Amino acid sequence: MTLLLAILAPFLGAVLIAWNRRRGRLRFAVKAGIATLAALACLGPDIPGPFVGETLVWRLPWVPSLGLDLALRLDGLGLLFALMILGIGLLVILYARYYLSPQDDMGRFYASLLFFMGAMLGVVLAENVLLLLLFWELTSLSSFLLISFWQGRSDARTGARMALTVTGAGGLALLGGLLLLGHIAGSFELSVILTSGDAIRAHPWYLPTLVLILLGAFTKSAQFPFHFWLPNAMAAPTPVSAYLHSATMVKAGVFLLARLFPALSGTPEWSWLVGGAGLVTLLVGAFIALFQHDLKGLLAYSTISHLGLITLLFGIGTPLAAVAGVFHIINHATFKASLFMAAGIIDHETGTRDMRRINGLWRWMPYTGALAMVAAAAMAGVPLFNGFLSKEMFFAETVGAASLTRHGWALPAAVTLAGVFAVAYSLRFIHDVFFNGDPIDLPKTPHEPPHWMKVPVEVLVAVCLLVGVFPALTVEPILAVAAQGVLQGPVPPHDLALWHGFSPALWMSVIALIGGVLLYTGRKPLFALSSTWGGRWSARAVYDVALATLFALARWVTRALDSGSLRRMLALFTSFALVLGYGGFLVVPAGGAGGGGLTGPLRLFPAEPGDLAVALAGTLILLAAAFAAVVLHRRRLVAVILLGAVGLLVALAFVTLSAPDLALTQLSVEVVTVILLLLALYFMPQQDPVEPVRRWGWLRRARDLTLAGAAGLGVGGLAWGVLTRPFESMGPYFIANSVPKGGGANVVNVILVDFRGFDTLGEITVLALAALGVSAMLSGLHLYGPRYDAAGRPWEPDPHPAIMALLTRLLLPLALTVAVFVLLRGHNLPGGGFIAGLITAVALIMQYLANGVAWTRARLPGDLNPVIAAGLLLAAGTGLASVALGYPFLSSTFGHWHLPVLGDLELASAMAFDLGVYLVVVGATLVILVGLGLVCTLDDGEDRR
Amino acid sequence: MQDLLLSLLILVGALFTFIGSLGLVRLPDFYTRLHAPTKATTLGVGSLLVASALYFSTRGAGISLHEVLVTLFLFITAPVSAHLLARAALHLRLKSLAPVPGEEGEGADGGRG
Amino acid sequence: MLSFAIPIALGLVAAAGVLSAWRLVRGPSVPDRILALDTLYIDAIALLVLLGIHLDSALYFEAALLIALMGFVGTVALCKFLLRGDIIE
Amino acid sequence: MRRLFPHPLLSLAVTVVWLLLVNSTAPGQVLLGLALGWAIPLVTSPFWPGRTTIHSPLTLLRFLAVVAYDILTANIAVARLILTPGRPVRPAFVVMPLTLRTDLAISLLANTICLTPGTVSARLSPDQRELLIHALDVEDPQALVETIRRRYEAPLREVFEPC
Amino acid sequence: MEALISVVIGVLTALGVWLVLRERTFPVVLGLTVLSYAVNLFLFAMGRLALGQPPVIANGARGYADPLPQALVLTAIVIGFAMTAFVIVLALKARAELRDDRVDAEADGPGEPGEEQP
Amino acid sequence: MSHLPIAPVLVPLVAGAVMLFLPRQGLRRGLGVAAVLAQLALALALLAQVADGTTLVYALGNWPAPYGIVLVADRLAAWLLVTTALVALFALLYAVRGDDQAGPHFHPLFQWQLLGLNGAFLTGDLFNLFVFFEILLIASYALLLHGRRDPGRTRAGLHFVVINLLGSSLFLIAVGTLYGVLGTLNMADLAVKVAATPPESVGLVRAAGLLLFGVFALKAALLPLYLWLPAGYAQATAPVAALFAIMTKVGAYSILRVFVPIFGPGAGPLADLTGPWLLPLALGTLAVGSLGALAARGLRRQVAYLVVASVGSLLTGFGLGSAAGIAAGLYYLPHSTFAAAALFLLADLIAKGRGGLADRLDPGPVIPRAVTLGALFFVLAVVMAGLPPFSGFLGKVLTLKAALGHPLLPWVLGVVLLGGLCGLIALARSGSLLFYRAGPTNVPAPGPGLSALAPVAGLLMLILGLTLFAGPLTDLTSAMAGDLLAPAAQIRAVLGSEGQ
Ligand code: NA
Ligand code: NA
Repeated sequence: MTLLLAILAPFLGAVLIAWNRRRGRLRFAVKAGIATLAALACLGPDIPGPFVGETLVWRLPWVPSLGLDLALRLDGLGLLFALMILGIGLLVILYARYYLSPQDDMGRFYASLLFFMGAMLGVVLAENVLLLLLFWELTSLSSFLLISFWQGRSDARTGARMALTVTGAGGLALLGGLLLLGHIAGSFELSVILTSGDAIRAHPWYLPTLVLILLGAFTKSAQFPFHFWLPNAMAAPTPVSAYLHSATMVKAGVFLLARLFPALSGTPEWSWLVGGAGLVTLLVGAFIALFQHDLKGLLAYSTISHLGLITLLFGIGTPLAAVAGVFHIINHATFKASLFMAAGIIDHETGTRDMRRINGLWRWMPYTGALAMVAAAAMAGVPLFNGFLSKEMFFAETVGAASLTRHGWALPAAVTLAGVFAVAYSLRFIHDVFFNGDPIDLPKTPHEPPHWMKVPVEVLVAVCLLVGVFPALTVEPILAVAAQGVLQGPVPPHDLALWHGFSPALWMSVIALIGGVLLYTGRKPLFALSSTWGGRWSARAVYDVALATLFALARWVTRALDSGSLRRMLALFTSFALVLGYGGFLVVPAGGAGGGGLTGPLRLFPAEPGDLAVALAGTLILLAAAFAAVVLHRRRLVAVILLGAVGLLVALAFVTLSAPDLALTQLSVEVVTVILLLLALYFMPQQDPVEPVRRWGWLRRARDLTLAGAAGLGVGGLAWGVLTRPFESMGPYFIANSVPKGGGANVVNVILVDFRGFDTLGEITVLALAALGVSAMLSGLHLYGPRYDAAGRPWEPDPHPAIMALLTRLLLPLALTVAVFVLLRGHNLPGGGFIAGLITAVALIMQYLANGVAWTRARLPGDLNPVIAAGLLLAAGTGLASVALGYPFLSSTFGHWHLPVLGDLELASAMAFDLGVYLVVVGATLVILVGLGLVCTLDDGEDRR
Repeated sequence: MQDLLLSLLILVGALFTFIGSLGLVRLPDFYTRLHAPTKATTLGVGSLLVASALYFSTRGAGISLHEVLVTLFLFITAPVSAHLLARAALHLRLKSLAPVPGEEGEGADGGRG
Repeated sequence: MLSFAIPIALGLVAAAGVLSAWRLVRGPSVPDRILALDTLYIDAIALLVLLGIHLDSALYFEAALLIALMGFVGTVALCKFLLRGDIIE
Repeated sequence: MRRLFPHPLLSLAVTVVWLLLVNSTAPGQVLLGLALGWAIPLVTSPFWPGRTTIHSPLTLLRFLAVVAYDILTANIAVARLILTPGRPVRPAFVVMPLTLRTDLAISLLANTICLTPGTVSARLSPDQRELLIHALDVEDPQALVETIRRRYEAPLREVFEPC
Repeated sequence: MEALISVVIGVLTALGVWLVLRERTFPVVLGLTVLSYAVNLFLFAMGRLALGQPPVIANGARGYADPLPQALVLTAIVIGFAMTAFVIVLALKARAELRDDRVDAEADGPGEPGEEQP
Repeated sequence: MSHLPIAPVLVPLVAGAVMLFLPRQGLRRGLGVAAVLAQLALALALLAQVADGTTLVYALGNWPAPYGIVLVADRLAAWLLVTTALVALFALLYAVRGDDQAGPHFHPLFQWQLLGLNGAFLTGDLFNLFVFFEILLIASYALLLHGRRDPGRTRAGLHFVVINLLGSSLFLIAVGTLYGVLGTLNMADLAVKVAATPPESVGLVRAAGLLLFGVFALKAALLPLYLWLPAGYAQATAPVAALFAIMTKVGAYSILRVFVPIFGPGAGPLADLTGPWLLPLALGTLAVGSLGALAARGLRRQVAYLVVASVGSLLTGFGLGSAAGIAAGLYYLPHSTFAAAALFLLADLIAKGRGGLADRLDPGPVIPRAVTLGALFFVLAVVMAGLPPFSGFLGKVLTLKAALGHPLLPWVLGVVLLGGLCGLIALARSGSLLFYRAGPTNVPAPGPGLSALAPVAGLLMLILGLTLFAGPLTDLTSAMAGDLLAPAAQIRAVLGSEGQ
């Protein structure tokens, strides 16, 4: 529980600071400090545990099905990192208070810093590796905020995005790796994973698992070739660099190597991958560092190099190398943090970080200079400073490893070379800045920084010294316990002392020191050389190209697919459906059953000669009209007329094939559709304009023809296949129950208003929605109506020919009578609310057609939306009535009453439902048609002959 | 006897329906073709409707006269259709065998298509 | 008797439909096509009345009635379109 | 009364149409027909502004009989025309000056002309004084006008425009 | 009869798809209408074909066609009608606002992908 | 008897109809919010009632299945109802600030959109599903076009409508064929009948099933049928786009509902019908969606493409076919819905603060309330990219974990992880452009008020809730997956239900 609180404390601090954004740099710093101290305090009671060999594990279930729990662990390794994170964090908080200017948004800074701190704590204290990954990604995110703190600067934005991209990508790879790891180990808990090393190494997935995890570690720890983000992250404020690139962010990678050391190490793959990456990084970083002119750039590459060193140590894989690795983690954290802070002071006081301009600062700031010298000496591996100790262990380990392979001598040689460069760049950091003549037009006159800004550096330098001189008294306990955490077992004997005799390692150190001094003295020609080739073949360039390629690829793919063309979409959809349909029918999946042929066993329905003549003629007419409509579709009015004929023939097909209700519906809908098309056609070109000939037009036509043909064949074939097969229909149920239980003889109508009344309720909702949608689209729509007809003649002057006007008025009451008839009989004979509604609507539309909108509107209710709503509510209300009586929604009832004189009277609740349908149909149809007829027409004065 | 009458009515009706459509094909210009469907409407469908009324009145329960309604509808609507079609043709100045008053020698066939 | 007359009548009406369709497809003028469609509607009524007798069912009557009404409306709308362009004005 | 029954003739027509539709004269249906005969004219009365009176029902009936006879004979004549191969038609446009004045009467006349095969009323002049008629096969246009006047226009005037 | 209806369904489908793939809104609308004829006939045919057996309960009926597909087609017709009305008006709206009745902005043009029109 | 299953359909139906009587916008707003709250309460009540695994079968009209239409309310349906109601609530709260007045009839259209969604989630009948699809589609057509005159939106709307009309035709063909061969429309009955398909008809049924899959793939915006989505969603008004975040889920849901119990492992000769199709297509969708997000030049379009990518993620889970995969997808479903909705709303707030630049990804002026909006954007970007610690991360990990035994594991791992990286890069770039590379402000406009931020924050709270309560919620989704894969009990419940 206290572990959780320790992690939560920085997060809570971040939230509080972000929430309460009152001014005052100190206020924020104090709050941040308190949050850090609180975390330390929470950790305090648990600190003794690891020292007596206990591993504290605490767990709160979170997502058990995933195997992800809030499981935390405190062992030596975690404790060491937690202390570094919090301790150095505290110093950075203090330092930043003086480093940042009053113009900077301190609240945002400290909130982000605490966010980051909490994430780091989470990484090092996680017991569950998925939880570790979660915090891991949070460090990437929070570091993005920190690096981009000066968001107005383009290098800050670029650097932050680069860091996020590289470490974020690594995090995703790590996720993959950890998933595989958890799968192999059977758990995502470290306590299980760390004890399953043998099983993991023997598993066939070992290599992919290892590679994915290493991708995560290497990106985070800036290992070659993923190192380039780190120098670019130097755009961050220096306190951020001091924190992220000494003790925390980049250390997360090597932390992971240490953490999973027992589970993954000990194989040739591990040695080659980890050791190889470490060695290359060590060399490349050290080499480039020397040639940096930016103070922080030098430190950045040196950081890369030292991370390479640590990685190499873990790669060597012996327990002692691991101890050395942990030791160097501690040492690097201290001296690098202090160096960054010193660099920050210099930057702060001189206004620049360019070492070509900064010279001879010793004159103005000897105290800072002295501190920097100590830290730089530690970095160079000079005896009496902590860096020397771990570096010597490192040299010794490389010598040990060298004996294992044939060309092993190369390893000590290479690391000695790296040592040479390390000495040289450390020397440069001191000499070039504090000596080396006079400064060259510095923006500010330098002086010593405020006292409290130096305190953090003093503390860190003191640690460097103390550890360097009295290692056994100072660092040994925590190192031992941390190493125990790494190894998950006994720590090999190691002797932390200044003097180990004239070992090869000592000679290597001597060579490095002498060589470094010599190298630095002869630096001038090397610098000249580096300026000619520098930066051309950097990994950064590769990254830039890769990212540019990714964006280009994304644009290309997106452009190629999403051309914004409906025709393409439709063709794709049709093709997809064809593949599915034909594929489903023709392709028998492996191990699946055969599909059966297309033609089924059913005997076909015989036809008498008269019926056959009618059927043949009907088919002929239908196909002729449809073909003509397609061939002549550019002449739009003709196409509409021909389509009217097709609709009529379809209706005839329905009626002859025993579906009178369908025929009635089809006929009514057909006419309304024709009217709709005509209303629209008025505002459109009467003919398809002649298209310019396109080069690939024929290809497109061929494609369309193929698709259409295949679709026709497919759907026709499907129909044939089904029609020739017997099946067990649900029809008999409806036929048997229609009269006794539904109270109606017209089974189709009883299905519509009763058996499947819910469908009908939905269907009239669709109609109502169409009306609403259409009236919404029409509101404010302005269209140009042509002044001349297609042939260029002015329109006939008389809008309402008298004969038509009069006779259609005569027709209205007759049509309404028919509508009532159709509505009332629907339950027992063909008809019903829908058809009656359409008849009514058509009869009324006739009035608009023949007598004009103004004349007709004056005689009808103005707003038809309430009619639609009333219909819907009536239909739904009928259903609700049954709910009120305790039956399911839409349960119907009916009854017969015998009345004197009048005879039998049958009433069914479904009739009320049907009346609702009727109202919706009338209302919706009129809203649509009349709305379209009322479209505000503009005369653009254009003569469209 | 009744069957004979029915058959006669049916055949006459079908025949006139056919002749109406035949005229539609055979007559030379739009205005003359316009006359053809009237036969189908009046005598053709008329006879068939009478046949239907006769058939159902003698077969089912009670007399069947609702066929009259179709006739009524047709007799009101068909002339209006014909009239409007003629007007439209005049508006479009369709080619006419008979000279159209007030339209000298402008035989343009603007309604084509 | 009737069983002879009805197939012949059906054939005649079917032929009438085909002839009307010929004019419908052939044109040449738009009024010609509208006229042909109107005639096709009439032929359909004739067919339905015949079928009613043929199949001994009164269920075809409403379809015939509706065709009479709807065919008319369609024709009027098409003619109005030719005359005025804007059919509801 | 007038508000309740705006068009008694129409009410009667609706009732009759209803009874035809339901094909029944059961008391319930008669009652329903009467109800509709009352309601529908009431609802549609705005669409029927003027009240029409038939002044001479007998003439109307005679007129209908004449039209029916003409339809029959004209049908046969036109059928012969269509069926005779090679027989040339003699179409003509004929202008007929109108003496009728009311919309209803003119419309009925135009309808009657269209109903009888062989003639189509093609255009009504904007002042409603002239009717352009297309005839399928005429020898003497003036005779045609005279026939129409005598057989259709005169009775219609008698029925609807007696003064 | 089954063969005829299958052919009709197939041909109507093909014609409908062809029209839907045209360049201008009007033929596309026509194509959707033709396609809906095909689909309605198809759905109807799924109840098998029957002559003179309307599903209206009556004495002495020879049999009854499957009423369920008929009810489904009825629903489909109504929904199709609503959709047609909507798409027709939408085509008009597109014509008014885009000053063009093409379905695509600039066919084959080098237009920016995924970018909205100004 | 409990009428709870029908209530989520009736409330929006009646509310929408009543609104047509209310001329005043204020009344419509009030009724709309009340109706959505009621739907939320009903959905939660339903979820509570079926959480133990019972299936409520509601026989409409008291007709027994398979003859009548039944509503089948189980955990899965309730889960989607709750998701819908929640996203609708916040979209509506955002809309009532003024977007609802940009065109007529927003509120009834909104209610009926919900009617279509709720019905589609509840129905147990394939044709009835078609009807509800049509309701939700036509409502979405109208809502998509809602807003002030915008030619681009009209074009997008036209494309959306036409492609979906073609889809509806295909739906009918597929349903028709299934009825023509198997003689039923009820889904539970279909599950029984499909398993017993006579050998000579297997090919027809397989074709019909796959055509149905094509329809659902279109609605779900699966590759290659996703092309309608980016333009449509990017052009819609913000609250509409937010609501549309649930739309693709209808397709995904239908794929589950139909292809797991009916054509799933128990389907005999037709078992695992979509098996070879779904996973590769889902991965492809994820890939093109991620690439599209990278390529986008406007924030809303980017979000739209991220919706495509999230469809890919979701269906990757479903495509794995295992209980774990389906459960992962079902957990991811509300997450992706809320995240997309919140981002659409936020994108609108950002666009409004940038004047003529709108949501174009070009450097512009500092947005009013940039810090708040920026913070929200940062968090939502993390959410949307599936980074820790939010539900998207959990969903992704659940999916990947479910993929561990699958033969396509390398592909799943590669595409999901790289897709996540693309989303991360794309959003980082957008955030950097919108918030970091901002010049001096030229519009001293007031920033969005609390009422505008609250819906975004509310959706974020939901995501937080999904994250915190991931344990019980994933237990729930696992149970749903179990129900789907072992449908026998539910089939019995449906077909054994008492009729009148
Ligand atoms: Na210098
Ligand atoms: Na005539």
